[in-house]
Amino acid sequence: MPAMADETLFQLLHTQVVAAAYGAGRGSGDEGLRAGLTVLEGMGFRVGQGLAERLPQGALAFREELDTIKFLCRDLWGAVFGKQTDNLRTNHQGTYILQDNNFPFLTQMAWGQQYLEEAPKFLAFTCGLLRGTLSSLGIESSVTASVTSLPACKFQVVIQKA
Amino acid sequence: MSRQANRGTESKKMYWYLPFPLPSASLRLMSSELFTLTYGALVTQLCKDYENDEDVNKQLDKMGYNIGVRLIEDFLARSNVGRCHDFRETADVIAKVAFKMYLGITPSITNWSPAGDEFSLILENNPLVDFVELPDNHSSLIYSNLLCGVLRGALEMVQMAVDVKFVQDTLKGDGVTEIRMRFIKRIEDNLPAGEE
Amino acid sequence: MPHFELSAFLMTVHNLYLFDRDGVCLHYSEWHRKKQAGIPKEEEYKLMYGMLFSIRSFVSKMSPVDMKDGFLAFQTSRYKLHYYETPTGVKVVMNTDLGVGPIRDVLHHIYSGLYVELVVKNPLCPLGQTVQSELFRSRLDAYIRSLPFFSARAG
Amino acid sequence: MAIFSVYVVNKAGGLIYQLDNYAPRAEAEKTFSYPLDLLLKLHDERVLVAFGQRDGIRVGHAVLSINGVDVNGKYTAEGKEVLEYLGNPANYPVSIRFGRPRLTSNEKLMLASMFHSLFAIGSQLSPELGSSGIEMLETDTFKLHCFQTLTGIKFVVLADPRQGGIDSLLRKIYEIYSDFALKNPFYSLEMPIRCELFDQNLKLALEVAEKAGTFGPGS
Repeated sequence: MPAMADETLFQLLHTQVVAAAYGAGRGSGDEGLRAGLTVLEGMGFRVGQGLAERLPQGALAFREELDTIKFLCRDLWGAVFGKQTDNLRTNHQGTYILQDNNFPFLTQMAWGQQYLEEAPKFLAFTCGLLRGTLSSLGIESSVTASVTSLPACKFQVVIQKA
Repeated sequence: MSRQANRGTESKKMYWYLPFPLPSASLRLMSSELFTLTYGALVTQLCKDYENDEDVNKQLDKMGYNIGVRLIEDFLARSNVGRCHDFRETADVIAKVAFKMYLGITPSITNWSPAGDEFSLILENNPLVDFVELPDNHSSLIYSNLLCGVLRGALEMVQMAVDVKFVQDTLKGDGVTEIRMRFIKRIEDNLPAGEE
Repeated sequence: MPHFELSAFLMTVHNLYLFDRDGVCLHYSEWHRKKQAGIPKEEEYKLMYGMLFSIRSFVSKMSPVDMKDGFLAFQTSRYKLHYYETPTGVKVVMNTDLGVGPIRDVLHHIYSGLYVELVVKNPLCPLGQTVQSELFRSRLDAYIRSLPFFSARAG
Repeated sequence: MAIFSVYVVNKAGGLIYQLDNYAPRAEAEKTFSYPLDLLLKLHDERVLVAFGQRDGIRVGHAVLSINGVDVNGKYTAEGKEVLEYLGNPANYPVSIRFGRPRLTSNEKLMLASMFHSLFAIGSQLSPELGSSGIEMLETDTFKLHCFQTLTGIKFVVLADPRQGGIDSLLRKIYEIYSDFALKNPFYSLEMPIRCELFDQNLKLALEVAEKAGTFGPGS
């Protein structure tokens, strides 16, 4: 089902955000790649903070860390991607793995291995988004993404204990 | 649920249920602000990467153009708008169909030039600029310049070379935001070189 | 006597070309083709595009009244060429046997449901170049094979 | 129903006969004040509308007359350039008649040879063996039907998309061609056909075909 019109516009903007992260002489090769991912994550972080501030107060009545993560999987994913994550796993020691089998930024790219090495560039912004939203909700974390076969991918959220 | 043997951070599969879904209205709100917030982050990053505002304006226009040349195809696929042969027709389609579809607003069309080759789009509220105050050291930044690039790129793909620029901007203290569009020329699609 | 094959029409799709407004052949695939053009593929694409470009200007001059959709299709004694063009100059060209009627909606779907979704919206597909996306190729192939007038038997 | 025109093209693609049977007039006259809100351009010695559409005036229409006086190609009746004349505010208000430009005989020659080469390419690019050239070409406003004889002469008929009986009309034209052109000792092959009898019989055949009516939906 093709995305809604405004989702398409956001996706095209996201592509330019990715391009901006790798533009402006950030170096080439691995060094450039790392620098680009950091900048992308940083932009996502700011957007995540902004989104969290606009949450209706009711949503912030979470105490449980797990409930906050579930909020990410359902409502944040719903608002940003128009769907929910497909799976959530946790080791109950602060590590959560959110799995999306049809990640919207990847669904138009491939079904399998093509473009695999380029895919991480299209996940970094979302890592920052998750980290930024959590941090506005008072939870510090580090978020990394992995993709082995498009369009599925996983986001690992590791909560930093105070 | 049996505890998994400790296989590193790999955790056992857990069926989770949702305490309560958020009302869909707030979801709509968040997704519309997502675009605004992402755009804000982009502009902020560009202001870091480029010293002067002119370069940022140029980058925003270029990125807008890259979006426009693709967005027009999405627009044509969604709406069965045919080829535009008239600038008044074009203005109506932009304001009443395209803006509504992608930004949820319908700018008004005014200030037609006598020759009918120039008009203005008046935006009461520019969705790109919610919650934004322009820092004073960025006075010559055209914050929403991406929009000009989008319009220019999209119209170029349907054979219309146009000039698009902001002439009024609420961010700069004007009452409304006004985008001036001027028809330059029709781009004839010609045969690639080397054809019979 | 016009050359008129009275044998039962064997519904089939021969091949498909996709061009952009500059004449770049974005994609070509074939399913049942018994006769090649006898020239290298790149020349064939140029010849096809040149023909379509000429037909467009030919029909616009020949038409007795103002046209809306313009050129739709042509047929010879053995095949039918169906044509669909968008305001952005993307051209979808499908050759089928004579028995296939108007298929404008099929060509529109190839444009909006496959090309726009899987090429235009794929950030890693540059515009104006032959499409490399395997997802686009496999989805297009599956779609063509699913068409009611596509028949494997004629292979 | 309507049969718009007939073309006969020889082996080399040369136009040897052409008849306009029915050419609907699509014209619109309007008074304009300065500046003109239509974009005009020069194309093949004529002034055409390049952009802008209103009150029946369409892109591609030509300037036919200014202030009621027919223009002569790209010149006004007084021999001034139309574009210059319409660029000068002093000449306003001005009444201009626009309409679909009639094909000049030169253009008809060019279009006949263009179709001749398109016909051949249609066969060369065929995915099937033993294909003829283009026998029928469809647009939303007309259908072009082409019958090529074994000797390479092409009979081309342009008709309304719903006009029926074109195959039998093409055969009839072939008969008329062999009776009143080929058998005419003063007609040399491949040359333009200027036989009165050919002309008369052809027009008669067109009337018969048009009355035979149509098939498919609509009148």
